[in-house]
Amino acid sequence: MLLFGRLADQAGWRDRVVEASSLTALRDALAAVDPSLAEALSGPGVQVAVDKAIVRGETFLAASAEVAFLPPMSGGW
Amino acid sequence: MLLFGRLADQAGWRDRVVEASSLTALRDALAAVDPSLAEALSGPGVQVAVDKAIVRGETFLAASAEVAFLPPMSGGW
Amino acid sequence: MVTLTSEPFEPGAVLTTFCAGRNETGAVASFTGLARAEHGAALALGLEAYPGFTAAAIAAFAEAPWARFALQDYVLIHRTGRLAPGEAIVFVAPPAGHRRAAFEACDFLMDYLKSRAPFWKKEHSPGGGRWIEPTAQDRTDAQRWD
Amino acid sequence: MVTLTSEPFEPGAVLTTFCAGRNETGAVASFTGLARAEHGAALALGLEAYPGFTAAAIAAFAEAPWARFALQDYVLIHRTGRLAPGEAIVFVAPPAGHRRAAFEACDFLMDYLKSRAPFWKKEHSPGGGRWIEPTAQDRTDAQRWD
Repeated sequence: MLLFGRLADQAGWRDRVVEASSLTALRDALAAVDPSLAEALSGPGVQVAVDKAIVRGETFLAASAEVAFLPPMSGGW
Repeated sequence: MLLFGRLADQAGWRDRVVEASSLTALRDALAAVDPSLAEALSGPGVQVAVDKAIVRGETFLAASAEVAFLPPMSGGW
Repeated sequence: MVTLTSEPFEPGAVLTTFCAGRNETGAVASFTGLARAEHGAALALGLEAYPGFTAAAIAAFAEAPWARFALQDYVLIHRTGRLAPGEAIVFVAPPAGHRRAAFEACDFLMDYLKSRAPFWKKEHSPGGGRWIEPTAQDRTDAQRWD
Repeated sequence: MVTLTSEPFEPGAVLTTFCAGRNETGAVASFTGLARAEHGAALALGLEAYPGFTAAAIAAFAEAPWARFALQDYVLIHRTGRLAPGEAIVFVAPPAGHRRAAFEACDFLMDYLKSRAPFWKKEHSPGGGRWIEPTAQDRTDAQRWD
């Protein structure tokens, strides 16, 4: 899974392999080790992409799925 | 005196020395040798510049004055 | 054509390449965004993109001006990584048969890039780093086009 | 800074020079006008200027956007003489702290250059040469700003 922007700063990492068969299971696994991060990942405006496509709500995850947590996008320049 | 754009094409020249002490005298001198050019110089939208400043109406001309007849400006590009 | 690059780039060189051989274009509007020093308040700008996601999202968005403004094509280059003041952040050039369309297309793309494109932006000042989120003005500008 | 040149020039090189060292500018809008081939109908474009008069008139006009759009400065280069299709006719770049101002200033200057600047323009086609005078649309565009 991938973290961007302030979420990565908060976690202290940006890229990690986590075993989970669904988004809910992934969030639960994170909450067990870093509850405040898990809370931030559910915060307002945070979107989730699975294999580079935005998903809303629950979804099952394939073994090699890439899950990214995206804080509100700032735009570029 | 200088001619630009279609006025120069019509006259067949762009730059000529003419003896005249006023704009009226200059127009009269031109009319004597090329009446259709003199008419075009008085046509709609044609402006006159003396020493690179637009003038309206009659004006006296110093010996070294540069008189330019400017057809309607097309803008550039 | 959307390109993200983590290396500095030269907008003038991009414009030269883009204009070469254009016998029927007539007008190329362009916009260059440069990182600002803010008179010492900004040491650097950090721009994070999601590889494989950010460029695709921008390209998908830029399809709209193509239809809306009858663009022939466009070039769009955006920096990522850490930028020093004065470095180019973005260069956008949409050509158009007529200039008003070129300006509007450029403005349209810049509003999107400024406020909604998937980047995460961090301002590095003498007091530390701060992640930026879109301002109300940015959202208003983008909504002009909806 | 207004420059007339009878030699071909490269807009990208002008942009590069103009952007160099700009740590507080933020935004540079630009507009490049290129001669069009009109699919064979245009062999060349002739642009006549009045030396000492044309550049001064453009510079005097360009003072207005400075006040109106809070421009820092600008570059404006315009070709004269005989241009082949694809060659640059004009390059204008007004920088501005904010992009909307930069676009509007660019648009403002282009309307003037297109319709009212003291040039005389001749289109050379396979059928001969023809002097161009401003169109009604050109005058309407320029009047938007009055």
